[in-house]
Amino acid sequence: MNGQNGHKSVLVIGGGIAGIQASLDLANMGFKVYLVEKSPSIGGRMAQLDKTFPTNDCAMCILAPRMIEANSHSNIDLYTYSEVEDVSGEVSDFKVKIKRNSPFVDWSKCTGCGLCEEGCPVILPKEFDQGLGKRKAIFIPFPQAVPKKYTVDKREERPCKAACMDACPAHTNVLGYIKLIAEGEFQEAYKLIRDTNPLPASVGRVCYAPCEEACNRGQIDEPMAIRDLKRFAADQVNIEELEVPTVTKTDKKVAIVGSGPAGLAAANDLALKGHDVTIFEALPESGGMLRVGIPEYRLPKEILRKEIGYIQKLGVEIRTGVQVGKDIALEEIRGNYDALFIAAGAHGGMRLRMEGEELPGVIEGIRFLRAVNLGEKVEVGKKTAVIGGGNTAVDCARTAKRLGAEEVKIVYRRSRSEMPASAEETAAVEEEGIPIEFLTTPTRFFPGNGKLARMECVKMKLGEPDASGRPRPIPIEGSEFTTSVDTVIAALGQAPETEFVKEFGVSLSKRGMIEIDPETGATNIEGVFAGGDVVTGPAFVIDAIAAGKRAAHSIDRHLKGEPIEVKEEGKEPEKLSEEEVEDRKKRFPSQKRVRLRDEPIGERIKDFREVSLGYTVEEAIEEASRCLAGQIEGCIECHECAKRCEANAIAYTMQDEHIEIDVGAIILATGLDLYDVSPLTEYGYGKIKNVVTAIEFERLTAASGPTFGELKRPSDGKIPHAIAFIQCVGSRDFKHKAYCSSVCCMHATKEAILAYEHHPGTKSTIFYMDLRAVGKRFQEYVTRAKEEYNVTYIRSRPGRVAVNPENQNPIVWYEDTTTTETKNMEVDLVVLCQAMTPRGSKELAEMLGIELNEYGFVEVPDKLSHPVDSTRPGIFACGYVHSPRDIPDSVTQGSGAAARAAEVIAGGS
Amino acid sequence: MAEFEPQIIAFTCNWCTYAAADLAGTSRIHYPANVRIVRVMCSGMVNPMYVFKAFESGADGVIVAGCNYTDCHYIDGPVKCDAMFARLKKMVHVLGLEEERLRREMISTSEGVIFARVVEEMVEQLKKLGPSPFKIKMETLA
Amino acid sequence: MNLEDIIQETKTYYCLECGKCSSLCPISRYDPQYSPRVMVENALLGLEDEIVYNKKLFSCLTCYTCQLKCPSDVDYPLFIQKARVLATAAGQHGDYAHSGTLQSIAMLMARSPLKQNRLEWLKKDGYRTSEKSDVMLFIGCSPYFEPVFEDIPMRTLNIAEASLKVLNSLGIEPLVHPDERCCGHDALWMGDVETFKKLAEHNATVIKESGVKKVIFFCPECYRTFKLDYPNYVKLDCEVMHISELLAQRLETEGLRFNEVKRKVTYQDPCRLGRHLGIYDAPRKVLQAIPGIELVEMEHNREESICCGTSCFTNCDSYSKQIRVERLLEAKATGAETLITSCPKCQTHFRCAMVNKGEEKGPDIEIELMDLVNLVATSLGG
Amino acid sequence: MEQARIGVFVCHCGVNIGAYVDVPQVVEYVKGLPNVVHAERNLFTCSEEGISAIKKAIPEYSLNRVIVASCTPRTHERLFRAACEEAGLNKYLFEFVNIRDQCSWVHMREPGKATEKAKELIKMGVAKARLLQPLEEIEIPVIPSCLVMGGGVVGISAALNLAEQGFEVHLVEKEGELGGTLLDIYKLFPTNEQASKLIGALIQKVKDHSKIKTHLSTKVKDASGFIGNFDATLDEDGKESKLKVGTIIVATGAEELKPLGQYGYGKFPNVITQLELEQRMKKEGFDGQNVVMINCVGARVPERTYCSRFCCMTAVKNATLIKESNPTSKVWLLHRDLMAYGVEFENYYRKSMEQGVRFIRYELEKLPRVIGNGKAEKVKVWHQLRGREVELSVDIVVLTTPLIPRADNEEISKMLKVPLSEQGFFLEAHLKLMPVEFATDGIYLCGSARWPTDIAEGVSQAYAAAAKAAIPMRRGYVKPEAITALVDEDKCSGCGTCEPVCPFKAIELQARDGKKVSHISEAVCKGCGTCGAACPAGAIIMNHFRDVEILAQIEALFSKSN
Repeated sequence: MNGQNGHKSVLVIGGGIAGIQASLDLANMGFKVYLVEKSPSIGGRMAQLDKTFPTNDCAMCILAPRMIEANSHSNIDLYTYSEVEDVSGEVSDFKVKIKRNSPFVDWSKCTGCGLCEEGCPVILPKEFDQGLGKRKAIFIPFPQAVPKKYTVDKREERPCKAACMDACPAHTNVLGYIKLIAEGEFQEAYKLIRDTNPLPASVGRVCYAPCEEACNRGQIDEPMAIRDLKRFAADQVNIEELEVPTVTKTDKKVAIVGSGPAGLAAANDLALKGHDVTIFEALPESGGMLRVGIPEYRLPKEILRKEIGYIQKLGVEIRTGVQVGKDIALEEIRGNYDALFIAAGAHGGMRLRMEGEELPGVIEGIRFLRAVNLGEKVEVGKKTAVIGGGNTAVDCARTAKRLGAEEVKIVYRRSRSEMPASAEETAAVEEEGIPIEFLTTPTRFFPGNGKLARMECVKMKLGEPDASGRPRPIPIEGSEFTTSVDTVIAALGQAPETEFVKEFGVSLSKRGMIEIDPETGATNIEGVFAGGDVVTGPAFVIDAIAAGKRAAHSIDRHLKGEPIEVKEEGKEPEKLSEEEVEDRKKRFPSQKRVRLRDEPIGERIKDFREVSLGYTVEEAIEEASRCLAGQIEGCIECHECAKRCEANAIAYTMQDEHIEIDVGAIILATGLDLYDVSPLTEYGYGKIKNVVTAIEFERLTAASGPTFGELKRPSDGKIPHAIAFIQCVGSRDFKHKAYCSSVCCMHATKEAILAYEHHPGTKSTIFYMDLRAVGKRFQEYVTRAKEEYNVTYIRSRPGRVAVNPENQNPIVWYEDTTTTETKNMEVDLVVLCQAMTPRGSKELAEMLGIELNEYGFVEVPDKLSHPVDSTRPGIFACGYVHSPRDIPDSVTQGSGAAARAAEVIAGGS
Repeated sequence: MAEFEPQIIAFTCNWCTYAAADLAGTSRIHYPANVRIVRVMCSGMVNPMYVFKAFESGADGVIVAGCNYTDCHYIDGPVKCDAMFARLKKMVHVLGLEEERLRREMISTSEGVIFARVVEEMVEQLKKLGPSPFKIKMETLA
Repeated sequence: MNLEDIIQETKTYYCLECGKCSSLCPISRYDPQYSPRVMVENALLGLEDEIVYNKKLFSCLTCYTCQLKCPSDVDYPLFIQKARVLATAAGQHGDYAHSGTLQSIAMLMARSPLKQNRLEWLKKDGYRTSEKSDVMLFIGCSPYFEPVFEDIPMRTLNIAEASLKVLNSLGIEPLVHPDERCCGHDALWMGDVETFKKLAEHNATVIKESGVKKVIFFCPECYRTFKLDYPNYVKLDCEVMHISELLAQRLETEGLRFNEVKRKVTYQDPCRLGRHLGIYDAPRKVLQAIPGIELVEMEHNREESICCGTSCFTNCDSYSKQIRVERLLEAKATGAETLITSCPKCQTHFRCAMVNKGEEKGPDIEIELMDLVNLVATSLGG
Repeated sequence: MEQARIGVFVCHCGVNIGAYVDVPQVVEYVKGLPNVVHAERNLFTCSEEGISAIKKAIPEYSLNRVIVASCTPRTHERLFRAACEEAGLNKYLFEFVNIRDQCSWVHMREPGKATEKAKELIKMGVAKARLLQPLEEIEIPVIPSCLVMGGGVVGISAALNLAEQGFEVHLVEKEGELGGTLLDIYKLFPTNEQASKLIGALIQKVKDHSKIKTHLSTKVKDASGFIGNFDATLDEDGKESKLKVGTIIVATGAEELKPLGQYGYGKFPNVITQLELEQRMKKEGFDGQNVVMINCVGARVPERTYCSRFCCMTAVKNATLIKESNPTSKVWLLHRDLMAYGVEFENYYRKSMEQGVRFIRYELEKLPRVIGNGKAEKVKVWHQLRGREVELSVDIVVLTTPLIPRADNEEISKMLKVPLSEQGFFLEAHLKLMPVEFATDGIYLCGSARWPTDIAEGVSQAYAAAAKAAIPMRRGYVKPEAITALVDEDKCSGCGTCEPVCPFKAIELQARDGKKVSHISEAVCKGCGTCGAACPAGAIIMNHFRDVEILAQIEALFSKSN
């Protein structure tokens, strides 16, 4: 077997303690080593252990230095999250194909900082904790993982195009928060929304939800109730108790005109960046249109106040009742603030410009709503007519009804399909008994004893589309008619009042709105920015928030003197193709959308209580579970991690890598798997909560485990003071594994000692047949367990484990074979020491062309004189995959395999 | 005044007694926290000057501990240490220091228990003897 | 056949003395002197007398709970059966219950050429049987059990009647043979192989002469004996089937028209039908096919169900009673109104456990008992 | 030396330190110590995260001293020194403070005192660190040849592996022929192959291998020097020869306990040990009819607590062989736990049951009794699991005894200066980290000399020891620690007191411009420091353990100001 011309390199499969030891020895001898490990980190089974027998030193303290040495050794190429695909050739000249699964993270950039993990909404069972703990879709297997790189667990393509996130002007992570709600993590869902949208509770009630229109589920049955779910998440949180993140202050000061959604959003983001923000609000109350434009029954003031209160807690000062341009000049503000953001909104009403407009009883819509919302006394006549077809008109009508007007009607000059108000609002107003007269518009108002008495209207027909793209209404000759009316509310629309900026030199558009660079929000004056309705004219809340955030981003960069690069705007919402729709219909059963329940109509019109009741927990979860993206296992590509990663290491499109290497020898060290003990139904694993396996117990005691080292039993979290360990569960058993797994006797003893160390006084009983403590200082270890750690050994293999229904205590039935008494013992916790099997040996054996024995361990032809050789020259085995053995013997055999491999590749050199 | 807590300095050789102290740790053997260990490569390296410095600075007790004659990593370290210690004992006696304040021990790697017992025993004795005479003098002189 | 041969045949030498069998065995749970492991220990140590002259040899219920979970695959019930052959040869036998009447009846049936008038119950109208049918309904010892257990009361024959009614409603007019003899189950399991051989030979000839192709059983013990033991001793060229299997088969093929029976029931798996023959699903399929029946499982069900406490009417003692009480309490805990079983002996033993002649009230173990066949008969019936 | 800028890293070690020492409070205290410019705490300083924290902090705070307060230098000093080196700091400007094994773990019940002690220990460390000086390591060449002591199956396997790797091997066996214990053994479990065939083949391979020089009936009289340069003197029946090797492997094995005075051994002729049984089987065959074997004779008893691992399998094998050769024989095996662990042994145990071997479990408190006059006739044993006494008639009783350390272990341990464990076997450096190495570099250990091991495990250990020896030999040099002694030639008065003191003869007096001055060879000096203590003039300085550094620690402890 002289490898004169062979490759001076070795492939080691399996990065557990045995594989690492073999690699280190060969590398220290100067040979090239390729170490391939299936999990994203090396460390293997030992990493899951808290302590190791017989010295009880912590497993990680032994393992960590070797993992670091292996990872930083110049002669070792580490391939984690990788598998061997194919092996060909003969000893000293093997050709090996390795597949590196794509971790969807650029490991050269990733520093393992963990910021991505915090934001990830997908929660999965943590394999490292045997499913007891939880991990996210983007994860590292365990805290001391080597290499400390994150991996995205992406198992299948997202079944929808996430059109909702592209459609949302603020690009809220809709996928993320709906998934969190489906998983019951409402607090986390709120936090995720709050990261992009500072006013979740308000937006969750009034947003026009462009996302729902774009929702791909809509192409199958009904779109997701994205807005209602946002409201649900916000309602689960007591905003006043939310703790505010500590922020490092900068010395920059920013002034904002207008405390509407745009102003508030900008203030929130700038405060979080550490700037000192002051908002000037003309009205006595802050909140802009949200506060004065939208009635209480749609957005309760109390909720808005709390949300604004949170922003104030960030250090934002709001000065109300200060009208810029009147009480204070824009000049002066610009003087003592480093930057200025104008978000005054569009509070000006439109005039009817018709005869009798000034008669008392004719009120402008915005002013009417503002008065009501600010609590002023507003009189409404018996017969009230509202002119206009937008949301404002509907709000005025429903508000008038609630103020006592008996007959309220809406007069709109075009037809139903052209009405700007949303379909929901229109339906709601008609439900409340308010008719809509289409194709009608008032022409004149007639006084009656000094105030409005009658109004003359004319019928309209629709002509060619006008500038707004909607058909132009043309009065029909001679169709005039008059009706009696006490109050008329003109809700024709809003316009921004931009007088106060004129003399400041800010350039205005023809229609009197502020002109800005659409990308950055900057006006023509340096350091002055603008956004929201004052720029676009009346738009929706979410558009204003998006504008505020864009401006805040630009202002922050401006204050730091950095160039204002534009955040990429994101793509247009995509539709599912025909075949994709068909496929989804097959995969996902059609399911109706869960409707929000409203207050009964009779009740709700009596006062200003909130109309819609919001989801109950069950309804929310049911609705959230309809989301297509949320139903796949693993990563749903919501891009939250990419957003948070400062090293921008996330690479969703990263492909698997295929590498070919040439090696002289191969060492198999894939370690062990744990035998599933549920078929042993008599022990009740999986049925009785407080029956756990030995490895699960180990995780419960480990400091990095799911309970952070606090030993608590699964059913009620109580501390187990009496524990029973049952040996040979699945081992030495013809019906399962006929061999002895070698390490369980000592493993159980160690765990009993650990239990005592965690809670002195704990009484452990170990049921054994032959106490196989054969290694160095093992017998003394067992004696110490008996004398100092209150451990009793009973020679018996229990027949069954029953459960005491009152307290969930497992009851072990056994015959104490030394006294021939059949007894039962009630304990707090039963630990099954399960059999262990060789890991991955079947597939690898076929690939490597080596034989396995009847149980799947590596077959060793010449057991005594060549104990680590396989049936094929040049291929060796060590660790548990070779034969059941503990850590000291695995480490020794790792070095042994290294020596044999060295023989092959050194070849007498 | 709080119960007198004697302060002990222990010069331990790196190969045996230091390892014994570690073994006491890994086997979780408790002993009083009055001892502070100064690691030296070999008990033969302990210079009388170190011991005097310890007493001078206020130590109530000093232990010089190393390997057994046969275990020494440097062949005959303990022999040298014995010679040095014999002379040191005489000097300190003349100074009127109680016998129990200076101990010579041979503790090998696997004798974690013995290390703990020696410390325990010395703390008991020193509690009876009270603070080191050198210490009291120092305060009155200073 | 000495003790060593028995050890070889039943592979008892693999025993690791782990005690799992003893902790599962319903008898050793209550009787401190009985431990299957110790019995094996004695064999391995060659202490033949400790086995042959040991009264407890006959306490084993041969219910196969231990064998099913034995890590070393030792066939302990077969070991006991063979050991009892040695004991019988040495003139030993267990304590016969009911003053040995059942044992004597079987002995007599094996020995003398008697003319049984066992079909009086058939006189009632409404049951259609026929000599020339190629299906035979094996009645077994029910006609004899009826008088013996009159005082409990336990009418074993109503199971036979129900079985006949069910077969008739399936369109089968079975042959009910006037000269059937006891199938020999108890004799075989008590080690009296001679008696068993004679009974087997007799029954085989009776069946051969009657020319039937299929024999239907309602008693699991007869069924197990015909299915697993007869082939080792006699030639039988006809199919054997338990009535629950027949019903389940019919459900699959043509389906059955059940009338609704509103009742919450739980099911006791007879050892011979379940653990011996592996038939767990057929009875359950039939039960669940009856509209209105709600089946709730006991804590220990299917292969883990607990035996009814006595086998072959031998060594029936206070421990057997405790086992039955435990099992009945478990049945009541399910909240079921009726405990269904498909074995006349289980039903008999459970009924006997409920009989309480003394003043002080025992634990409340009263529950309605019914054989599967009776339930099916009422559901298929008028 | 420019101003010391010390960085202190205090470790939680999960709960091991963190649960008993108030680490945050210690870090706050340490920040107040003079010259400490940076102090931080980590969950696991030895993890990759901890290591990169150190590497990041050194340039960031321009540290020229680093202190890690965590477990014990014996296992983790090398790791942290390497981290300092990689960050560009001389690795001897690093000081290790032990606050786990010698503080938190031993004062668990008094967390308050443990925290105070941790503070003071770090204060002492800082005092020493301030005075540390950079040191350079020198490369010592390694002779690519290995001395293997012990010619049994384990020694031979190590020799063959190293030879196959191309190294020259000297195989020394004190008996007249190679083979060791296997020469007396008949067949081997679990394969039942002939021991003579196995060892014969291996001995033949050794003879044919050009790279292996075998020295029979030879003992190693003396071995001095250090890794890479060991001078061994061999003694072949009085004829001495010298040898220079780079590494040494101890594979001297162990011997079977002769249980004199137990169960009639030594008194009854028909009470023999397993080895004696094998010798009989090998020579004249064995026809015993009633055989009783008693396991754990002299093992797992108060005076010898350890389990010798594979004697159960030896007994099961011999029992099976007896039953195979004579099926009518009656073989009883009395044991106290049958150690047939793993796949092969459990299968073999089951095969013996099939053959009819019968097992009886007895307990330490009720030992079996061998009865008879002149020879063993009966064995009475309390059957623990049957709860009664069983009487077995016997014509031969075989006692299964453990392996015990060889008599000459003491001698070898003194000669090589390697420690023995409390049971008398050789003590490896660390059970899991360095299972086949001694603390002394260059000397390795395998087979039953370390601990009773069966052949398969022993040969695996032989390969492991060969791998460890191959590392320095293949690299060609070693860089030992730079902790050596140095003569300050101005102070040295040439009195020569130091020369005889040095156990490694690293000191010699040299003439230096008319004056005699002491000189210490860096390569030979092992850094024990005894010469420094002996030098009346204080002219010898111990690198890394200078007097001022030691005294500074003491002063720091007792000075009230921090």
